Amino acid sequence: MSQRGELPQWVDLGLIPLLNLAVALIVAGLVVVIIGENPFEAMWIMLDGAVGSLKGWGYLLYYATNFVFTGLAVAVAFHAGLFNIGGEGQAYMAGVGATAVGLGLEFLPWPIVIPLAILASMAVGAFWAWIPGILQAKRGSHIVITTIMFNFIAASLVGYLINYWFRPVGKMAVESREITGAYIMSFREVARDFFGVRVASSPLNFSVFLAIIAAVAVWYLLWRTRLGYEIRAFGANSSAAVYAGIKPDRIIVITMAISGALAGLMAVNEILGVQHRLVLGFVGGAGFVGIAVALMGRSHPVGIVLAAMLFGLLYQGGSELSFAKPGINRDMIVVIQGLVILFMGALEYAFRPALAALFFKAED
Amino acid sequence: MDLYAEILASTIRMSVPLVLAALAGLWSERSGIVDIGLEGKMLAAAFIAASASAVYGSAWIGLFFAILVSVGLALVHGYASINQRGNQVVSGVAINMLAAGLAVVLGNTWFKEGGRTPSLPPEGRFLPLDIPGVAALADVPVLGFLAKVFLSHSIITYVAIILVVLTAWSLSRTRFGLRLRAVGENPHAVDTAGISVAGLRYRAVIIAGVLCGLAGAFISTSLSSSFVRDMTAGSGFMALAALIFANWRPWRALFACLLFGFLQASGNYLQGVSLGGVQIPVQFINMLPYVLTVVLLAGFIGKSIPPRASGIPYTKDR
Amino acid sequence: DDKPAIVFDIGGKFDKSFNESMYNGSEKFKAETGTAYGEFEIANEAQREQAIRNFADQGYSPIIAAGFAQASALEKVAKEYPDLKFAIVDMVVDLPNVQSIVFNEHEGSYLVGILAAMASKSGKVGFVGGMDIPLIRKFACGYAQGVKAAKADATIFQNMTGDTGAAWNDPVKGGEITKGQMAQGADVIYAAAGATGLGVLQAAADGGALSIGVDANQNYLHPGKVLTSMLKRVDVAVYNVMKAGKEGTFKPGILALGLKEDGVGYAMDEHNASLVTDEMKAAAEKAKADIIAGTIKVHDYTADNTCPVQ
Amino acid sequence: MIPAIELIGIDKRFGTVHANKDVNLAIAPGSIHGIIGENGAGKSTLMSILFGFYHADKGEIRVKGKPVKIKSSSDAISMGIGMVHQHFMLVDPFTVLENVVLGAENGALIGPALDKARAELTRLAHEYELDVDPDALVGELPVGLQQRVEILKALFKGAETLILDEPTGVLTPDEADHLFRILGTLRDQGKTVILITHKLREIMAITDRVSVMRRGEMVATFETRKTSVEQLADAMVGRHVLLSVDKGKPNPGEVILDVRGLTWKDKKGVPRVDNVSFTVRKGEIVGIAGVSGNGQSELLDVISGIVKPTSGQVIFEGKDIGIMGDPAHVRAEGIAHVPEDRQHRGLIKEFDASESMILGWHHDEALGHGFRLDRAKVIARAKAEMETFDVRPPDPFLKSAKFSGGNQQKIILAREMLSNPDLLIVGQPTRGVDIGAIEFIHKRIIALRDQGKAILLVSVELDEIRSLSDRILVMFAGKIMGVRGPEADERELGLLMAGVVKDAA
Ligand SMILES: Nc1ncnc2c1ncn2[C@@H]1O[C@H](COP(=O)(O)OP(=O)(O)OP(=O)(O)O)[C@@H](O)[C@H]1O
Ligand SMILES: Nc1ncnc2c1ncn2[C@@H]1O[C@H](COP(=O)(O)OP(=O)(O)OP(=O)(O)O)[C@@H](O)[C@H]1O
Ligand SMILES: [Mg+2]
Ligand SMILES: [Mg+2]
Repeated sequence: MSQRGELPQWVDLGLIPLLNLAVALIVAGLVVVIIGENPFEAMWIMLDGAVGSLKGWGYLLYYATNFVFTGLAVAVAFHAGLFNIGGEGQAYMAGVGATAVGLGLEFLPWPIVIPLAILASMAVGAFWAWIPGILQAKRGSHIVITTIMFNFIAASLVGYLINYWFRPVGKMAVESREITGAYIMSFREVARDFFGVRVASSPLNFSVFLAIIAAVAVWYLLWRTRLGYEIRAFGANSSAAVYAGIKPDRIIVITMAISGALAGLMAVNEILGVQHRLVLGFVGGAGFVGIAVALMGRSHPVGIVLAAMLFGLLYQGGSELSFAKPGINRDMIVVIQGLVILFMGALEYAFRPALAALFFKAED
Repeated sequence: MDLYAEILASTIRMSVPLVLAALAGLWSERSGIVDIGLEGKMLAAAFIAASASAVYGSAWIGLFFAILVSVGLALVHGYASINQRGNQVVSGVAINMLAAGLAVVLGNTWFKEGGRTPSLPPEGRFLPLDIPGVAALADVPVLGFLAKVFLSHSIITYVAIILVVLTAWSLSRTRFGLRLRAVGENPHAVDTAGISVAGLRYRAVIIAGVLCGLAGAFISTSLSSSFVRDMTAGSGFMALAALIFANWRPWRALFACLLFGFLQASGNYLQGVSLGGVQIPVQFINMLPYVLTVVLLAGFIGKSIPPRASGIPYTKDR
Repeated sequence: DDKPAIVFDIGGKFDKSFNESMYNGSEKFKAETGTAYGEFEIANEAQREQAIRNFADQGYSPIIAAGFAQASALEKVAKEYPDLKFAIVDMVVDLPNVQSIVFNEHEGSYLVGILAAMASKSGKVGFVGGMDIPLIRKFACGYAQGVKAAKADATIFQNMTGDTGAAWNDPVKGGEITKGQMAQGADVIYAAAGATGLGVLQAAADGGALSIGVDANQNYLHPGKVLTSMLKRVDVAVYNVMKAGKEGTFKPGILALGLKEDGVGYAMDEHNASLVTDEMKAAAEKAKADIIAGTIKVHDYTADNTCPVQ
Repeated sequence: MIPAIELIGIDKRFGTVHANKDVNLAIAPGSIHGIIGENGAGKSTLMSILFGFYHADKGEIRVKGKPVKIKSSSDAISMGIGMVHQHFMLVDPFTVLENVVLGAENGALIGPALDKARAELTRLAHEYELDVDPDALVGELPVGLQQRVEILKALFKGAETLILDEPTGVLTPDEADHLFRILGTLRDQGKTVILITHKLREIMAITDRVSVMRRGEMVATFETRKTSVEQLADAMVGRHVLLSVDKGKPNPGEVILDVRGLTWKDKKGVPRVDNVSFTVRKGEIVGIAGVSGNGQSELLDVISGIVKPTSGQVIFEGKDIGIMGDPAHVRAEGIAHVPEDRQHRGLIKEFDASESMILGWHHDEALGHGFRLDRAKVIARAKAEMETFDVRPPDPFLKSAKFSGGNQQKIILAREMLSNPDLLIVGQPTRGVDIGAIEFIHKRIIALRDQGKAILLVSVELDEIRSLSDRILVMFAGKIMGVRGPEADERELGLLMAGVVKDAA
């Protein structure tokens, strides 16, 4: 009999991802066992640390903000059938844009500087993705390889820029001068300065709204505009797209630029919202987490927001775990991340045949 | 003069992991399996080699386990790419993360040194070979120079060179090589010739695992005397870049790796050094291999053409 | 009763150098007082603030930040928690609740420079720094002055490992640089490079040269092959801060520790006894006395970002 | 005599497609056996089963009377079966020798095998006129020579029975003649040849026996001597219920489309559309008949702007639209296009029906202002179009993939025909569509004509061409072989489609 039956949507979009996630977590649990800790206790510490307090939530959402941006960046490209591994480098470069505006226009009032800094982040991020895009479109250079190369180039370039341009003379730490004029306030500061209340400290800041706006904007772009239609059509079936008069080159370049701009927004949260200065390596792997987030969120903004929060939970919970258990360090999160990408990405359909068999048996 | 010899010797040392990893990528990609996970396999191997060597006090045992683990990861990639027809890039990215995380997590548990492994005693390392008579050459003008450059290396270095020869030879001369090249270009042709596509690809992936194992062990037990986090520092990707540079050919890969190794070696000596009062930004030397690769990929200095079927999961229907 | 906490920097508490030395100080405090302390190892650059903040939230005090790189993060958190006490090593943070502990590394480096010059047969010595920052240049400059003081015609090779945090944790590169310096004739090499220094010491030992360790006493790593170590008593500093916190004698402000305060020095033990002759020791001790007395002035690179000798 | 190959009760499904239905076939040794049938009749599937590439769901295979299990191609090869596939199975960057040796290396090193193959190739070249430079890179050879390499591969592996799947589809007549001489020699040497082709002329010229497949079934087998092109054409086309299309007289107006000397060459420089000229008038249906693969698809691609012509002009309402090479512009000029391949081009399977229903027309201002695409309007349009064209189920939210083939086709037709085009280009409008729907579609096409629109129709279904067209062009090997009226008889057209010009036949 035919094995290729259709599974209902809730299985494909709900059950399978959950199952894959569960398997990833079980394997992660095994790792915890191997290192001699109790996985249930570890799980509890993580959960409690992330959602058991306001502070935990603050951190969770702060991390999630980053991941929403990088996740959306990967997802937009996915919709056009492009795999942008360069979010890390794009966000890193964007940080230079944000800082340059933040420091350079210090004399202007913040309502002018902040939007400009946000635009600069997006523009630089977009530029850093646009080059691989145009190379793919015009020269056929494979975007996966070029974006990886661009991550490395960005790492060196930003290192150079901080060291030779941004670092004040005599300063030891490789970082720029502090942006004192315009930065994005954290909720904590707002509560303290305007309401005189102390709230749990966390770096959560107004960028989180930018993340929500970005998610809605991406949804709107993809499903409510002609350009989004073209992007999705090209990604789903490029020969149908060509038939429809959609120009592949144009879509590749534009989509990559949009993707890079979204990745660039991550720098807004991190630099304008938290660090207030250009810090070496501030992206800290968020670009790669974006891949996992996009895979988990099935490239849909709602899914991405949820997946980003899950990763925010893992990150914050993981920090708490490493505080509570010196035996477990934060790299455990990287392990979980790798497992999630493996099971939800590369082994996406490993359980599908078995599930389908089960499902159709039940139906008979 | 001695410095030049040393920079050339250093070039060779820095190239060895690149060469081995590039060969690994070559085998895998010539069979049609894209391998972004070279970095992860090397890192895992570097960690395991240093760990096992620290525990058992033998570099060879370290190497053995390094290869074992690297092949294990390679099989995961093979299963995802060959059986599950998953996205090979995604699988590679996952393996890189898994290795980076696990190495530190396990290292921390086993040795409690923040993810570092203990320093290895001499018998736990692959030290430069003690070739009889070489020491006597040291002061002979030209021979001394050459000896310093070429005869001051550990056994893995020479193995790597032999492996280049072996790879080139077996790809062009053996049945396995012929079939492997064919399966990377057109798996349908292989299938209709009655040869198992999956079988060939699994073998290629395993070879890649072995080579990454060697590369990793070299980094932690020959170049260094312990494992530290992120020790491979992008060598896997640089090897990939070298492979593209070499158009997936073994000898050219060797030269591309030597070029990149030279850039690394000279970058090492230029860091923080001023020439005529001007600081040289080493970052530009560091990024050169990547920039070159992009320029090459863009076809500005010739066109590099990957094996036609690489990255595409094989299904019978067209 | 407040518990102290410490945040280690990249490299981790077992770097056999700076961080490990601080760790030893904390452990000593724990052993003596029976008070547990909080600790955290930074894994990436963006993590510092959360670590410090986390301890602040839990009410730890004093909270000690290891290393200059944590200055910005510490400054931010310390402002928000005026009731808690903080300390930072290797950097000045000017706040009423922060003690900034800095060391006169140039003085200690000057002494090991004298020893290096006298131990060198080739008249060529090396210096391998970690990250290229003024602090490390300060080590290098003090060292160079010492070398020249002992042997005016000596040659000094000086390399840095990198200019990112990774430079503290790259023994492979440290080893390669060392081999390069040895190839040029250096036979004593001073490493001021955190965990990268392990590669320097290893390469020197492998290649038959002498090395000089840094921060902690690293003589034991390769007995008979490490000439000495430039001690930077961060362990004592950490111990003192923790103790002061416990006893309520914590004092904010800048604390500069030099030869006079025994904050820096060179290490002598059974592992290097055979390497350091009496004559060398005498020269070093004399210099030490002169520096303390003020008759020798060792130039501090960070004062004007220049070095009088090369 | 014991048949060389016997297939008994072979049955094969691909999901919902029943590709082979209880097929029986016996091939006499030392003969050339032809297999003909329409596209999708199941010929390639049947042969792939024999070659071990696919596995039959049911049925038995006998080789020289002995029942055998063919689990993989290597089993087939070891039983002396060789196959030249419809799409070549060659490794382009390999030399001819390497391709020939692949899978027959005979030892761990390839050196000896290469030497042996070189000698063997010389011998075969001699014996069968199969000359080809053993050291040439296969990818650089013209198709005709690539095919020789495929044959050499099979012979080198000791094939006694050689299957050729549409070998002449890609050959020039000269090359085809040469191939047939080779096949004749092979038969004379006692080998058995199975030849799949669409071209009746070839069947008549070379085969001993011929079997006809239709919709997965084996419908008839003839002795070639005792049959005729006409009889075969009838058997192949089948006796469809002749649809009585209610078609009034055409009322052709001025010329709207004028194609002049159009040529399009593929990457290898082979002209796939070869100096084609014709016109279409308003209020007229022009049909292009031909066996698939004779340049019709490429012709449609050029006219619809998907590819730019190598030379020649496409004049539409006085403008040369060919040079634009842009489907969006062509559409904007008033040309609608129903592509031949609905699954891969006509719609996007992952999209909701409503989204597939605006493919190509998504810039229509009526669907939203500026950059916006108003979803309500998209759905409203989809609903209306689905109703007009009786798409079932009329659900604009259903994924396009989930509609049956016939309904997918209606979705595309609705989209293109309701866009009020001046010229409608239609490829294979009723391929795989049920009879009820065929009638419906035909009526809509005629209604469009009667509104004074021009229609260019391509179909491999001769019946369809004949019942719809006001003028019929027959294409073969990229060229227009002739123009006939709708009253032209089926046989005459069939012969033209097979490249046989009447007086030459
Ligand atoms: N691998 C496959 N998966 C699904 N369906 C298939 C597959 N191969 C063939 N089919 C379907 O099986 C049917 C028979 O196809 P087949 O290729 O045997 O036809 P054919 O007679 O060779 O046609 P043509 O003359 O166009 O080559 C078609 O409907 C085709 O779409
Ligand atoms: N690729 C597919 N994915 C999902 N569902 C499919 C697919 N192909 C077919 N179906 C489902 O199977 C049903 C039968 O499809 P099929 O194309 O065989 O119909 P049919 O009987 O040939 O109808 P028609 O005569 O209209 O072509 C469809 O209604 C559709 O829901
Ligand atoms: Mg066929
Ligand atoms: Mg159908």
